[in-house]
Amino acid sequence: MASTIRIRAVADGDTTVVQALVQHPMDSGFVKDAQGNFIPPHYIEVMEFAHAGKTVFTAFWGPAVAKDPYIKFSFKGAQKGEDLTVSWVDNKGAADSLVGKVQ
Amino acid sequence: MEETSNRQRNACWERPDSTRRLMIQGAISAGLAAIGLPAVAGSSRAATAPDTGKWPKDAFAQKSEADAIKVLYGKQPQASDQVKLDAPEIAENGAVVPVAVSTSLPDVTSISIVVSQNPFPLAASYPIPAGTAAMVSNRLKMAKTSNVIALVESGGKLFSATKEVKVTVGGCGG
Amino acid sequence: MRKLLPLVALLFSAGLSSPAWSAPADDYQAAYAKAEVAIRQADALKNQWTTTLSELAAAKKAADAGDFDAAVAHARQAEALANASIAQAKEQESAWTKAVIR
Amino acid sequence: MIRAMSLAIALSYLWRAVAFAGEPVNPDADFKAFRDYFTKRFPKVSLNDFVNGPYSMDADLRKQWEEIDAFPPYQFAVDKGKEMFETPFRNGKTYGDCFPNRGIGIRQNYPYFDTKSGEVITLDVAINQCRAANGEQPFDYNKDDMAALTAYMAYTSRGKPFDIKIPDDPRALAAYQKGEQYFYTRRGQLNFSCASCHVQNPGRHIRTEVLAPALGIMAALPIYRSEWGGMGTTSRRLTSCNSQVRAVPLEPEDELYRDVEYYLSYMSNGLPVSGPGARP
Repeated sequence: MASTIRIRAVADGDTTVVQALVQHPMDSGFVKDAQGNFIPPHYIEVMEFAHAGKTVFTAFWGPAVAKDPYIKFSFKGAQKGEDLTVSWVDNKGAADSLVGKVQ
Repeated sequence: MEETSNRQRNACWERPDSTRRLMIQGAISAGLAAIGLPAVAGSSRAATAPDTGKWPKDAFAQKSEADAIKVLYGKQPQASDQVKLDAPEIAENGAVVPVAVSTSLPDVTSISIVVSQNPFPLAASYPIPAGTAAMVSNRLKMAKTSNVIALVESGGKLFSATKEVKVTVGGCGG
Repeated sequence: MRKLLPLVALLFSAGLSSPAWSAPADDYQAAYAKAEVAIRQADALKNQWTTTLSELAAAKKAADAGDFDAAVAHARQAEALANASIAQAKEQESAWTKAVIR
Repeated sequence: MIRAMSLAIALSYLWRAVAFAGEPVNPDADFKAFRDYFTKRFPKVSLNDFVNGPYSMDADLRKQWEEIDAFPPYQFAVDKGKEMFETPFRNGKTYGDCFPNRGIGIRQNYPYFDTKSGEVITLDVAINQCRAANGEQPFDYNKDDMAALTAYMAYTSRGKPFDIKIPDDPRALAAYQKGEQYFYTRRGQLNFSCASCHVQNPGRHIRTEVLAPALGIMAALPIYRSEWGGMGTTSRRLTSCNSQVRAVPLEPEDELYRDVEYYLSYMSNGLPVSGPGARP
């Protein structure tokens, strides 16, 4: 199954600009379905980015983060071709991860 | 409508691109390399899932802006023009509101975003490790017109910037 | 005498449309049937309104609950809306050309 | 009573046919008038930018769009569409075997008028025809599978100018005019036509949303709408517009929907494909 994570890491000198998009409903628990019942909260709580064994970025998310969440940040110390590991876990314990390459 | 962005937009399309390889290089904003499918190595699921222990459960559960900030940081924020909060005047849609926070303050350790009128005001929180830039861009959900507050912890003190974002439903009657 | 005429006409028409002695359920059936005829014609003209169908549904719901007064009112409203959509379709068959960018 | 009613309906059709006979159908003149109307009304918007709909009309919305479009939520639909496009049917064939140029970079030629069947064929209908020809179940015109596939096919055609043809065939002219009529006909309890919003009020707000100009309005389909939190095909867009003005939508890919898409796409000839699009 294709990964739920899309990542784009572009090295620009010593700084790597990272963008990620995750396929996830991010249900807030306040929305009703067609039958009028509340769709239970279902959202990513923690998303982590690691490079060379070190966590370079952590996102703590709640129900107010948009569906198919997007994040952009930048960090120093990565070179083109190196790995960047992304992983997330949601409030139901589901998880996914992906190893991307810095371009 | 400033002319430059049209040029940039049109340049991307009018580019005489003989072979439209699937991995289209014509990224819409000039800075990005590939827009098409990610040049991603195989995805290995071995990496362990992140530890949810650090997730600030109580802060996310708070129902008021003041409580969320108190529980998360334990101190009051001080407005600062060095905290830059980029959010729209009128959100095109409350379900997807692009919000970006950046700052020139020194040794930043955390950035968070609070939407005061949301049922749970704390929307997102980002611990910033050394070597990571004090800048984050994300897309949030807003229940209704509300103040969006960017919080930056720098040198142990808490700074903030606030902007009102208008949110209403769109479209015709129905 | 002339003043009396409109009064008599009013009494006469009221008497005809819902004769006191017929059972409310029959009134509802009659009103519902009339609404359905108009709705079929609106469908034929491909110009049905969503509110027409919701009124018809409300009529049926009220009738099922035994509230025939409400059911008749909803059925009549459905018929009125259907007729309005028919008139709209007919009027637009020539009116649309006036809106075209020339 | 019933006989009188059906007589009335028959008369109305006859009367309608007479009304048409009087007006010569001239797509080229319509095209020129349509194009002049929008370029004169919005001189600062460059021609190719009309395909960006509301974002060609409002700077603040455009900024939000450019941020979202840099890494768009429809990325998943395009990826899924590519995977589906390349997955062979049970009989081993793929979509590439049904379409010219193996189905890559052809969205700008749709819809076209099929002189054999005498009907307008849209990309969505052509996909289901291809599936049927290869013994597969057709896709639901409103659901994600069709949206993902058309998103990928639009994606491979980005930037290519629309090239819709009206063959020298009276049935094609009739389809074109029925599309034009649909576009300008007021419907629903709110008594609006497509033109009420997209010709008379583009650039104006309808609550938070800014109305898109009719010129190039088909170019961005299929669209990912934040409001839907998902991809929307042409059918989903047309049927939702209908219900918003309280008109009961027709069947997806109904002949009239295909005709109005034919009319509007012809009006966009020369403008670049911008699908799949992200919209509020």
